[in-house]
Amino acid sequence: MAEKDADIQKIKELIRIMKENDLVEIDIQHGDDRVALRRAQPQQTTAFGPIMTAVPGAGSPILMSQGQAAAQIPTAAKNEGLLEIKSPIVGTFYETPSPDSDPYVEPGTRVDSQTVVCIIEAMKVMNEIKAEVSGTIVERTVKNGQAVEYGQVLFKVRPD
Amino acid sequence: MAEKDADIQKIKELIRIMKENDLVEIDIQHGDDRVALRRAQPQQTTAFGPIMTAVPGAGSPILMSQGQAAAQIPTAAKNEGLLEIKSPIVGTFYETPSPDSDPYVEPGTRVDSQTVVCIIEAMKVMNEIKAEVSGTIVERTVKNGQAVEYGQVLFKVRPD
Amino acid sequence: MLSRILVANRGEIALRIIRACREMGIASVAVYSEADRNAPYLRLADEAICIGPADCNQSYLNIPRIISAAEITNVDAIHPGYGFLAENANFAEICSDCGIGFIGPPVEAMKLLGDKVEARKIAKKVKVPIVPGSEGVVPNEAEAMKLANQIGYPIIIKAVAGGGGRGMRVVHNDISLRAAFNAARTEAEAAFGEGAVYIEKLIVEPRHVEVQVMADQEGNVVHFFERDCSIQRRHQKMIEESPCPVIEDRDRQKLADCAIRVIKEAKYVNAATVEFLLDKDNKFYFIEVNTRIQVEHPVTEMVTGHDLIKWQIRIASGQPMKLRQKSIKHQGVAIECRINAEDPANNFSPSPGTITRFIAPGGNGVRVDTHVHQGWTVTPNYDSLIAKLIVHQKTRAEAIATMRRALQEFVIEPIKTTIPACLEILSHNLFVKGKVDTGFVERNL
Amino acid sequence: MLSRILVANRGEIALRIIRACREMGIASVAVYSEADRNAPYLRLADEAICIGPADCNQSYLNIPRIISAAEITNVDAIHPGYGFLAENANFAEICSDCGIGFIGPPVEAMKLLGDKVEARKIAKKVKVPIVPGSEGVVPNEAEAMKLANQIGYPIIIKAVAGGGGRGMRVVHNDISLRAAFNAARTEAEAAFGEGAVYIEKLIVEPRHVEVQVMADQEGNVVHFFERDCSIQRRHQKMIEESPCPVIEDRDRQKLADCAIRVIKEAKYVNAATVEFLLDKDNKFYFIEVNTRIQVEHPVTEMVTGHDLIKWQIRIASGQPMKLRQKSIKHQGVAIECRINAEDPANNFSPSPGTITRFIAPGGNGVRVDTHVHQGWTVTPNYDSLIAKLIVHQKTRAEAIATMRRALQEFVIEPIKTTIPACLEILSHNLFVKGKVDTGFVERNL
Repeated sequence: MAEKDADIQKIKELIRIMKENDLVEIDIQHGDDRVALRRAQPQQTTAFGPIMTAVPGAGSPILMSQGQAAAQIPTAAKNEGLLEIKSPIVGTFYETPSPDSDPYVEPGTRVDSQTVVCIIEAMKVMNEIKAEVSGTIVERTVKNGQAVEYGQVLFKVRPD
Repeated sequence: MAEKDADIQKIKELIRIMKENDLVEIDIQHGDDRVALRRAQPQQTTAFGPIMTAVPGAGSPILMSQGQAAAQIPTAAKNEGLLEIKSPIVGTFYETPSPDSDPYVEPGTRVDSQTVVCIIEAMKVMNEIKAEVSGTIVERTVKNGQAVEYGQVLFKVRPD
Repeated sequence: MLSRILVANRGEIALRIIRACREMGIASVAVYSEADRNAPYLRLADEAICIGPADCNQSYLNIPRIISAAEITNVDAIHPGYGFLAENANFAEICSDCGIGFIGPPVEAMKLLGDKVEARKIAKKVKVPIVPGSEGVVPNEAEAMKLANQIGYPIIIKAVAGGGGRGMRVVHNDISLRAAFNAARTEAEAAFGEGAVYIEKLIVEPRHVEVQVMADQEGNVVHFFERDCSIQRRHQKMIEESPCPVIEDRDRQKLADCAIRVIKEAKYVNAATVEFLLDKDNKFYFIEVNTRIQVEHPVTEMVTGHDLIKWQIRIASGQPMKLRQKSIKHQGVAIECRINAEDPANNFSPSPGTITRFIAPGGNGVRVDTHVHQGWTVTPNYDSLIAKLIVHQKTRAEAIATMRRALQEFVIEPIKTTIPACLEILSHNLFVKGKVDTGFVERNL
Repeated sequence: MLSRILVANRGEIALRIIRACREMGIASVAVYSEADRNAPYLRLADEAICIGPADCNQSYLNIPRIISAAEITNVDAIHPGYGFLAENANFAEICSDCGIGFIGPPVEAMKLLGDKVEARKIAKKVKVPIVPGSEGVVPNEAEAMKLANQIGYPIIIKAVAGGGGRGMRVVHNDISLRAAFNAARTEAEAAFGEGAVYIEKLIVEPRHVEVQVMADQEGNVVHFFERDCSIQRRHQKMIEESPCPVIEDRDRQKLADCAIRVIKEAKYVNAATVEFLLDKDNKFYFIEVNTRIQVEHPVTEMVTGHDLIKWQIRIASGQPMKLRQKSIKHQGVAIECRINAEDPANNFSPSPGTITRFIAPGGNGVRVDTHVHQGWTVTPNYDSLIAKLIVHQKTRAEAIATMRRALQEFVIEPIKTTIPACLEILSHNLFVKGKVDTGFVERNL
């Protein structure tokens, strides 16, 4: 959404304003128009670094079913810097090419963009899913045979 | 959105106000009108007078009829520092004790808390309204014979 | 027809009356206290006048200020809504003295039926069954004792001027009667400024069933069927429905006839509700008349298709009803849940605060009457009712299903509301079967 | 009865279907695009599945993804709502191949009636009046010219596969026919991938009147009376009402009978709308059948008391209707206004944005169907419909009064909506008198 770019612009502008004016807090709400500013207390004296590093909630949690939604929120923090392989379609996830085979990939497997990492079955068709990124598989985040929705994270990858 | 630019402008203005007035917090809400200011803690430097005396919009505009509401907003700014004599009841405002008399007060009249400034007729009873403040009448804000509601400003007074 | 009406109330019922006026092409004047200054419904009135500070005694209960507001805005009449001044005969009298119409009953009828002892006498006179009890005020403990033994325990002591459960005591034997009699008198005196009490036999586990009646100035009286309001907590109704799920058509007809006889005998005009208790054998007993429109009137509007507020206004304008009883049909089932800003998990204590998220239910069969919205602040100054949720369906089972889904989709945050309590009741096996009485909530919630 | 339904749609109609499922005790599965991820109605479904990015072609119009979602959630059936895949016979066929129920007509009936030329043939066969015109596709300009002179100008050229006014041309004489014929073919080819066109006589200043029909799998067919949808802008309906204010009961009966004959002949099952034009002499002409539930279905629900979505689900479950025609009563008048995020002051251009203030109307006689709330962001990806406001009253005058007050109290800020345009129409002398036709909006707004 173009709106997000506008938001970034606004945040940058606000941070500049905060720094120049020694503000420690700005709080804006549009629904019912709130503005809240806070300047540094005198005893806090000098400068501090850029406070606004991690913007939380950039992607809202995926709502799969009421129960699961909440469970997926907390992973963000500890996995900082990891890449995600997401499902490009809706279907059923399989980690192996056939029931008796070994998994395509496991934690520790090196992948590049062309590596097939799993199969997703949709409408009786087995779709091979490629990694699209390079790195090392850190975690599989869905179970074999599990239904996955569009955009659902399948693997986490530590980039090279 | 143009609204966002307006926000930036507004914030700059608020910062100026904060600096000039040594405020550490401003909190404004429009939906249900909130204004909250916070000044520096006492240990910060020494005392100054209550700078923000006339907080604009502390009382929202009186909604008499749809047309009039808006008209009453802008007067706040130019009348900074003035006191207001408000109607304590609902009724009809008369500036004179009887049709042929002179007005109780006019711009320039000195009043003290006991001075009768007008009559408000409610349920056929003539109620003498006292100034409750001391100072000099600057302006009468309602017309003779006009219906007034509870809390409506009748006169503005420059305090001694 | 009246051309300009002042609405002497606030919140949802003020909005309800303003809406009726708008639809009828009648100008409306809203009054408000400083606490309600920013209420959006005020802009729907043609004029809005501040009459005082938040305290009701200086605003919504302040007769001189309301009359002054009516005078300076040149209204023809005042609609009092429910609560506040709606059953205040003194206010109705002052309106009359000032030449302002009162959208409600004549002063005499209001006084007569407002006195519960007199109301009982009228019912008795027109052969409407009443709960066995004293002929009138019971002057002292000795008389009370004598009477109690005559009609048999358990009995209930009630304040003549009462309402809302105050000055009321249930007594099971001579010993507890001794303590309760004077306590009830003292409480009534404190609450209503009038200590007189009377005694009735206690109907065990009764249902509360009431008949909506409307009378015009020419003596035409019709009923709009009954409402069952047995779901109460501490004598405060929580859920109301129509029809009463347990009575047969023949009894329904009898009940309505009785209500009409009382109203006619009292020479009553405008909207009234005649309240009955229904015992376990479906025998009914008259208890009192409410001389105003009631909170739960939308239930009746849904099942009959009649706008009761508009009828009140037409009647107060002097129009004859031109409405035959048999043209008033009862269709389907309607249920109302009162959504109060109260915390069911904390003994229903008030839960004021600013509503930061508000999503009202909608869709087929759903009506919402509310003056609040996202951003509204519920102040502790007034009644905690913030919304009425009403559903209408062909059958009771469908109405319950619709109410449940509507309650489930109703979002009001972060304040606590009675939504979870209503949902619990709507899901309760006994409620679903219609097997409830006025003690249901205390026993099951 | 079906036990688990996937709702292959978004916005208010998705919510409408989820509500019906909840009330029927049927589990529902919502699908959503990334643009709708935070829609609050998703939490009312028992499950919600993301099927793709905002672009419809990759989400709500993407058949494999929707079928996959249905498969992994084990639903019995899919409800397509209106728009998107609702009239896509290929989709219905795939559902059938995959053993998933399609809550709509059989593939054959959908194909048959979806082809306007075939639909005309059916109508003609069962003696339903049709607009004079070509027997079928008009292959070339010469044929068009011959035919035009036979039935008389003005004529209208329409795409066989068409809808929404695309591939449509009005022609008043031979000269303009020459230019228009090929232009219409080219436009139809571009819009629908199929350039075939046919020709009809232009009915001057017609009303648009449509009959709601429901057919079960055993061949029972009933109608739920008609809707008048003459208030249109560029062939998009803005306001709908029932009954049609200008037709007599005898004609109403004839109209409904004609609709039923077409539906029976097509061996149709489930909900359909049979559309007619009504000329100035109140003669009616069949034009087409919509093989789905329609946006304006609540108008019919209000006047008949029947929940059409629930009927669709029951019929798709294989239940016989057990509904006699004469038990379906038409009561009062209902009107619907479509509230779109469009700016009437700026040629109805889309007005996306975040809604920072939202106060829905309520009270007696008012129904609101909306998926939006304060804080909702209207994205430019989809249809601009954000709410449907429906009123029901005893008379048309009262319904208009209620709609006006409801529109006046509806607050949606800061985006622009069609509320002011609807209010203008509701206040227009000709609308109030019921003297409108499909050109009313273009001429008067």
